[in-house]
Amino acid sequence: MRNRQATQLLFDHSKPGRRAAIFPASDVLERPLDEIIPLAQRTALPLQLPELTEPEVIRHFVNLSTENMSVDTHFYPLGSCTMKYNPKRHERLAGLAGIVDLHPNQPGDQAQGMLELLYSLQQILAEIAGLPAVSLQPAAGAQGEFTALLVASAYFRDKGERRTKVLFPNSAHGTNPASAALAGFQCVQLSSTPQGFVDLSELQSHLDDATAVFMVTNPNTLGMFEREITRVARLVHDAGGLVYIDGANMNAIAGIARPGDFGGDMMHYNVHKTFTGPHGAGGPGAGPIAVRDFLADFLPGPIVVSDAAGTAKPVFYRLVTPPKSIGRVRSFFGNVGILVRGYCYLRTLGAAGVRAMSENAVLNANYLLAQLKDVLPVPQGERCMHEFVASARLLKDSRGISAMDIAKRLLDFGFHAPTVYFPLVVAEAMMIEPTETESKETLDAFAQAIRTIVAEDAEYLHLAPHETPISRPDDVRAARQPILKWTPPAE
Amino acid sequence: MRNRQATQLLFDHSKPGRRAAIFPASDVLERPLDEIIPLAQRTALPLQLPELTEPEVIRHFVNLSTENMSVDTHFYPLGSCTMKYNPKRHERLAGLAGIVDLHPNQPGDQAQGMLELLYSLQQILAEIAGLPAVSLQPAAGAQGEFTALLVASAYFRDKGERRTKVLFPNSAHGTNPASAALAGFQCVQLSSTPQGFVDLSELQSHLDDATAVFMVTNPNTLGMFEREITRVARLVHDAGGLVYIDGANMNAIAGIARPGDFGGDMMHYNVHKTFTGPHGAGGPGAGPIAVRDFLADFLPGPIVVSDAAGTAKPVFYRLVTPPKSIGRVRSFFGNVGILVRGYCYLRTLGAAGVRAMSENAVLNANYLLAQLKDVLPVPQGERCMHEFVASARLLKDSRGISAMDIAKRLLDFGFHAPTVYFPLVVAEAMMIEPTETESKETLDAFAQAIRTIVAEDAEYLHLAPHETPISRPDDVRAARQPILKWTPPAE
Amino acid sequence: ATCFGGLLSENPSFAYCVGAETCLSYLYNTPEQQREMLAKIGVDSIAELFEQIPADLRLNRRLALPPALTEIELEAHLTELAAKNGEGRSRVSFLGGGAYDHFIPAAVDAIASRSEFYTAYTPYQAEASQGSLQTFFEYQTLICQLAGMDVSNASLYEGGTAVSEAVFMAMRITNRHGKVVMLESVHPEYRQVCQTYLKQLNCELVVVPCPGGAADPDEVRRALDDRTACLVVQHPNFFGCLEEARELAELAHRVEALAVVSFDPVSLGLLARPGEYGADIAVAEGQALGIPLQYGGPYLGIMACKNDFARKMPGRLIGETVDRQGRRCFVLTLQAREQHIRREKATSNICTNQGLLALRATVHLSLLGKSGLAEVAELCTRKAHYAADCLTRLAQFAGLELAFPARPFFKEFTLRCRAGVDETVSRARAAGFDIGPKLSAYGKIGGQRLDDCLLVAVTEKRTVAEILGLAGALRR
Amino acid sequence: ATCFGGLLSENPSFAYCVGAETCLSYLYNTPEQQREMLAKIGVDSIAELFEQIPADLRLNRRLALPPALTEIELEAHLTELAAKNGEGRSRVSFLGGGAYDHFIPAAVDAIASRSEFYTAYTPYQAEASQGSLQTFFEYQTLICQLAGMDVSNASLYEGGTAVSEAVFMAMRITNRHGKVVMLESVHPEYRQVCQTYLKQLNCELVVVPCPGGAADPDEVRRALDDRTACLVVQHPNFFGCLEEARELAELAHRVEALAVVSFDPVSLGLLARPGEYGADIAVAEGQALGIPLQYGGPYLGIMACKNDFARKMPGRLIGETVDRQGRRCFVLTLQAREQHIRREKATSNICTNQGLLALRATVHLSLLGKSGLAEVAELCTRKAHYAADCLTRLAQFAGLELAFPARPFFKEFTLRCRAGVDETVSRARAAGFDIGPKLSAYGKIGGQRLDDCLLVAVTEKRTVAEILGLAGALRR
Ligand SMILES: Cc1ncc(COP(=O)(O)O)c(C=O)c1O
Ligand SMILES: Cc1ncc(COP(=O)(O)O)c(C=O)c1O
Repeated sequence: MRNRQATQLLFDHSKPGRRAAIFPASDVLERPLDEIIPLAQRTALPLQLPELTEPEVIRHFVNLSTENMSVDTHFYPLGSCTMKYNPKRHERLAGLAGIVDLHPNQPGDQAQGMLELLYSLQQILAEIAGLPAVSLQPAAGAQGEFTALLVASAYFRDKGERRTKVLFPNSAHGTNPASAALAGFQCVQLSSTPQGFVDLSELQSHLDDATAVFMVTNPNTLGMFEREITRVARLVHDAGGLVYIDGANMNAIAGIARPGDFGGDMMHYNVHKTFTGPHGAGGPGAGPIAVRDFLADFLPGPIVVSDAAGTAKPVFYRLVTPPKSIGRVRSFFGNVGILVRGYCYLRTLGAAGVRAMSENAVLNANYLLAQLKDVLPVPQGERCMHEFVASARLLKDSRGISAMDIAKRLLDFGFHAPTVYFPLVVAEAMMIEPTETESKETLDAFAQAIRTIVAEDAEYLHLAPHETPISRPDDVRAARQPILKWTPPAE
Repeated sequence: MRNRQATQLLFDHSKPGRRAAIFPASDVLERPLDEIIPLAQRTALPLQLPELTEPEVIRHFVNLSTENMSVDTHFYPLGSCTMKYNPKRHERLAGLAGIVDLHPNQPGDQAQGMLELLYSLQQILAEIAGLPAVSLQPAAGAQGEFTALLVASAYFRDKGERRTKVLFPNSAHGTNPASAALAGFQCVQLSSTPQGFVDLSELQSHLDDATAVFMVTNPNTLGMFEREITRVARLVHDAGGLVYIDGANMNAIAGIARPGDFGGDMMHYNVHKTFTGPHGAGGPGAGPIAVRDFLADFLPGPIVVSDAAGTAKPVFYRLVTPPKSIGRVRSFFGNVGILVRGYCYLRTLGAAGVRAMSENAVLNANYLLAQLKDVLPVPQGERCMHEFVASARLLKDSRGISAMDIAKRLLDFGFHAPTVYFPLVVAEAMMIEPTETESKETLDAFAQAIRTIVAEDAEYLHLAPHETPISRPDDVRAARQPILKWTPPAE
Repeated sequence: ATCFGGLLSENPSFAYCVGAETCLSYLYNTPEQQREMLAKIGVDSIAELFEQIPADLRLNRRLALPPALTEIELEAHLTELAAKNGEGRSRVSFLGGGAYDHFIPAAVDAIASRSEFYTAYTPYQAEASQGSLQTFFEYQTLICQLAGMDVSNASLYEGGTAVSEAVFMAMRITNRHGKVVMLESVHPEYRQVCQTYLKQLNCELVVVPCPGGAADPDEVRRALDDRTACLVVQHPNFFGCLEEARELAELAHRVEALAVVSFDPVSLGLLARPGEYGADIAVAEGQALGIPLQYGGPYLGIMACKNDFARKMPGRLIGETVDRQGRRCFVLTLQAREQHIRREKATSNICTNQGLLALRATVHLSLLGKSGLAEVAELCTRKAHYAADCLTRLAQFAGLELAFPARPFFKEFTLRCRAGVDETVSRARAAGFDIGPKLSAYGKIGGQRLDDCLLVAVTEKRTVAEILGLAGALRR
Repeated sequence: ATCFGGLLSENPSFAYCVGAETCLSYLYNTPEQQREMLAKIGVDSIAELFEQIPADLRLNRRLALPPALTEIELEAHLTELAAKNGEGRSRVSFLGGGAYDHFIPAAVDAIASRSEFYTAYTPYQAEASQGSLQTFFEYQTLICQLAGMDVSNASLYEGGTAVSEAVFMAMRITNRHGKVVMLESVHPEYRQVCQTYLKQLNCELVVVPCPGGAADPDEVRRALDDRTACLVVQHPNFFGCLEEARELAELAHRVEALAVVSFDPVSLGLLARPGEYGADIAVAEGQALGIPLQYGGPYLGIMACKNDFARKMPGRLIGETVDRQGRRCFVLTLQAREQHIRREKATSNICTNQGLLALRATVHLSLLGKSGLAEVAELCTRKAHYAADCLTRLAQFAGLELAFPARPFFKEFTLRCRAGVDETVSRARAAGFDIGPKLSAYGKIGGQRLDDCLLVAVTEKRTVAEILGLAGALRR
């Protein structure tokens, strides 16, 4: 039922004179254009955009959409990404007039509803983190990391300390070192224990008075809770450093354990993951950070505060910039559309719901681990939190079947692939995160698919997938002779 | 990329205790239920509905949707159905608060915006019809036919005439005789000329003082304009009867020729076709009728009238029932949601646009006819209006390839099939209506597909389609041992 | 902006390009393509194509239509019209009388706005329509589960015509064409539709008065006889009251007439199902199942019946079968009942039905499920009773009383306003509450007695604060 | 309602079942299934699974969160919050300062709400993501066409960080890490972001004052030297004025610094394109391309550059290639620039980007096309000039004048209010018109001089009636 015209490029459909969006004629007194915009400022070349009709644009993109897998259509156990269900009510509510059309420069007294929402969200995120001060500004997790590192940096500067190093385990997500580098720190990567935990002696050997921050994901990227996290934190704190918790895996512990309670000084959330953003084909995200009180003054502005709370006057919300703020990390308030969705989710769940979310995420992951461990060994053991990392290493060694082969073949079975080749510390890694919004039936079907696949012929798997619109694109060619845009045949 | 769980039935996913929609606890003072609803009135059996979660419901239906072809995804040249593009702005505007949530029993003074819209639509439809009085009440074309026939009947009764017969050509759509029968008339089907036009002498021979209405589709179901329509009308009128124009094919002539000008006394529109309803997987429609002034008093109510138009007072719109009304044909005003979309379309087009719509519909149809006539003969000739009826009769006779074979195989090429085996007057009929919202490129690709198909092996075609989720369902079995609902395995 | 909509039109005085650009968003063919196409056809102009129409029948002027609007202008226009309805947005609705402000989960809209559903048509080509077909098969199943019936069709226009179609069906089944008995407590508009539908057919429509707000079984017994095709009952009825549905069905069966019941789908979360109390044909207005109010339509006509009557049903039926490879699939079936096959002998003239609304109901029922429907039903009835108590008893409103205090009701009740209906409505309205409809709007129902009455409906959306607000507004 | 969210939880005092039912809409596993699953895992309870977390780290109380809300309640709550914004709905916006009330065709929303787009993630698996990949490839092409540049990435966070990323990129390309020159007429928030980003890096950010509303080339020349990595220009600038972009780019090139330009995508329907006047890196806030205002985000960071710089770009790039059967297809490419490969050596830390907004911009630009973008640009500039005329000249408003009368502007202008900015804003507001932002909100820009100024932006949505209405409201 594939529409064969569908894979043409937008530009192939263009014909001179076709129109989709058409605008009213000008209704104002006309002055010659040259009088208002000098000729020298105007473009000398004709615009190059395509010319299409509205039905054409719609058919093109609707058909293109069907070449995607997505949470609404498929099980999508992409590890570290928390591909949970995105409630439809969020889309409706984030689209309400008064929310979707609120201008960022609307004065605060005309945005009290929005500020109230954002204020509540700050409070909720502080409570889940166990860290009292929140900035909603960062646009995604990576920017949350960067922002928090700048906060740390400002904090140390304020204390008159010069600390230049950021430490992180080798299982860390790539954004951790990249954010540290961007924030001007020297990056120190630490090896982990054979089980993939933070290696305390390795840590200790690198801690010194130049250590600003130790960044750690907990549960870590292997899906394991860092059991020694309090000792880790104590070591870092003793060396005068701060502990940063990468909160990408909060879906395992929200309502059950709090970063602030296990030694974290700063953390980020990925609202698009844990609080069902949604993921939008790659984004947008929202990466709020929560920090300890002594770091609050350094947060970027604006932050919502409430006046007159507790007094007789009606509560009034205001935007303020903390006194020693590191400054803005983006224009305007933040990725509010995503924050609104996160707020909707948290208000739907409530306290018990947040906990039930983590419990079921962990239950689902452990169940799948139990189903799979015989066919696909999980080096880290029998238990996991909300996700686990299986390894195709044995299969690779014995029969030449790689993690990638299995991932690709899963697509034929109607399942999105897990994250592969991350974390780097596991060979032939397959990082599987089912989330709580999947059923036992689906997990069973997925496990069955894996069992079927590992019994298949290796050659057949190397050529997989077989039932997708394309198969095994030539990545090398793409990178060697990059074609990064369409060019007209004539050019 | 098919999700293999997708074709399970909703009921297969049900598990006791699962929930999707959950409602607030009651916030009112509680009286024992028995006190307010007697036990005898309550159900004794547990409700049988399935138990599902929201993600499950969404994934189920989103996946199911992808087993459909549709205008937004495929060329859909289903003859007589005018499968044109459905503008997205209509969905947004029909969904505006104040429109989508307006209660039908909201008093008129609280619905002035809606009444203004419906009043304007009555005026616009009257102008396009060339018939001054409009009722927007009928829910679809068939109900429009039925309503108009009741109007005719009331009119004759009012005149003291007893007329019992409704005449129609054998090319008529099935709803014509069915509506006539439902309205209590005797049905007389007339044979057509070999070219498929109304046969004047056949008509004449059946006209008498029992003839109430002659129903004719113009352009007719062969896609031809009835050139003799004025003579036809004169004959009917001379016999004291009324002429009903089935307006399903208005997409050919809107803005170019008007039923009221060529002798029609009554007509219906199919707003879901001509004015881009949309079609909603089978409905809803809207089938307003327009009639001559002497029939206006018999129309069903309510109808919108405007007070004080032309006076100094602000215009006020009211609902009235015409004095000799046949009565209601449905509850409430009509399929307003569809009427609003039709209004949006007509306001987007304007007078020139309506004409351009018909011009391009006719251009597209004639172009496709010119492309296809060599491979697939069109018995009615070289020209058509907005659609044409090709015949696979020769192919059937020579190689056993039926209209159905071609229709099914077209699906593999990513095109929806034309209407087949209608009208009944053409053997192996394929009724093709491209509409104006398709491009020459698409028409060329479609013609090319037909050319490819007719050259294919007949056996292969009998088994077509080959690339759809299912192929050639067993209709006989479905009708012999009807399974009209799912039953639990236990039952 | 340039324009080519009517470039090649016969009459250059049709200055399409002025003000007509807006339609071009939906047209494809450029002037150059038009020329190529005309050449292939073998004509010189589009005008030539229209020579098929005799010259004197061609309109020699432009239609007198309001000017074309671009999307920006159209949106501004519709927004303005919308703002003229309901006096702004924050009104609270206690309106009833056949359409109700029930909650619609966002997931219903999400599915109903899938292109593949709403821009498809009738699933004639099963291979390209399994999405619709399976959905409608599921719809039929859900309706049967809901109503406790054997067979459901795939939709009729709305609640009113569904009653008429059921009456016709009963006439076919019983082969009694001369008499139908209907309770006065059936929605007056449904009754009017039935009167319209029956007018041509020499069939007597006997209406049994219900001065007590619901039928008196003795009266009904007297009205029924062995010429009667069916007894038509609405339960809960137009006044909001419950009928003695089981007893009425038995009365009908005693004269071998069919029991036709029009039910409220939401009520079945709590009340006995039509199949449970002996209905032969059960019909309903399905608006309460996830369909927005939109000033009266499109809504959903539900019809279900006993097994034996399947082949007498109007409307489409979806059946399960297998394809040539044995795969389960779904098709339009028993089409020999329908107009496109049977023409004047068809069981109905319906063709385009209410597919998208049946889809909405399917998704809605899937989301509500067993417990959700029960919750909604209980909430409605509890809140309605609380509202009735507040309006009549608790707050001592002189002049407001239940019209039928002896009758149990479900989510709607008839309120008698001794101080005048208009006065009551205006007071509520001034405080932002809409109540009604007034029964005077329906002409005579049981004589003039009910002109001082109106309906008040309370759905699960109404809160205690809103109910108390309404009561406060009506306090003298 | 029954509930099983935490049925097997360790602490029975967590009374999940009270008030927590709402979350269950999204959970699947029934108590029975949970038991089966636990058995398969080999534990007795979910609590046991959490023994991985040391007991003293487990929270021994329920989180103190606001109560759970059902969908009906949540909708009522959000509707109430929404109603507290903007004082109702019929306000007319002349607000500017980096985000604008441009028209968004309904078709954009229709595509952006396709499940397959908005519930997918980064297209790591090309075979399951051609929809996203082709869309982003088309996006890159459209941005290049629009800006007249060679290469576009697949999005950055928003306009402010895009400037900072461009500055970092310029530093990498020029290998000059000590100095960046930025005009004062760049959006003050973008400047603040850049200051934040550069703070750690010992890099001097020299701001060239623009007291005349746009840069004085002589001043700029003086600020640039051979240590300068780049010159950052916004054009049209924050004050709405046009810069002498070509001359400024030349000045930068003269010292072998890069010209970084932040443009307004809508302006390119009329103004010279960055590629035309020599920009090396062109960035933009893409909000104007079909993205709703939503109080500041998510918006779209656009970045395009010259060919040579492709491998220095931050963010994702989509490339065309062929699959194993030679079919054209699209993949994430040049990933060696990115954090997941290069870690601390990556060109940026960005991971999650603004995919859905890039999709919106793609659809928006497809709909506008060549003529539509030109129409919008012309409408904006005509209406803005008409508004400026009305506010300052025609109606003789004592006290209102253009702050920079000598400078051409595009769709936004800086208005000096001699009678006081607050007074002016309140008058407009009382009549339903929003104008601003006030420049005092940005602290010092060119000293205190601009505290009596505000911005007025006029998009294609504003009508002559609205403009005259605003003028009328400000008439003394
Ligand atoms: C462990 C971890 N840390 C950080 C990030 C970065 O978050 P974002 O993509 O929101 O910038 C991710 C996201 O993939 C992650 O998985
Ligand atoms: C020629 C003709 N007449 C009447 C009808 C009936 O219209 P509707 O389906 O809207 O009831 C149709 C629809 O298919 C038709 O094609």
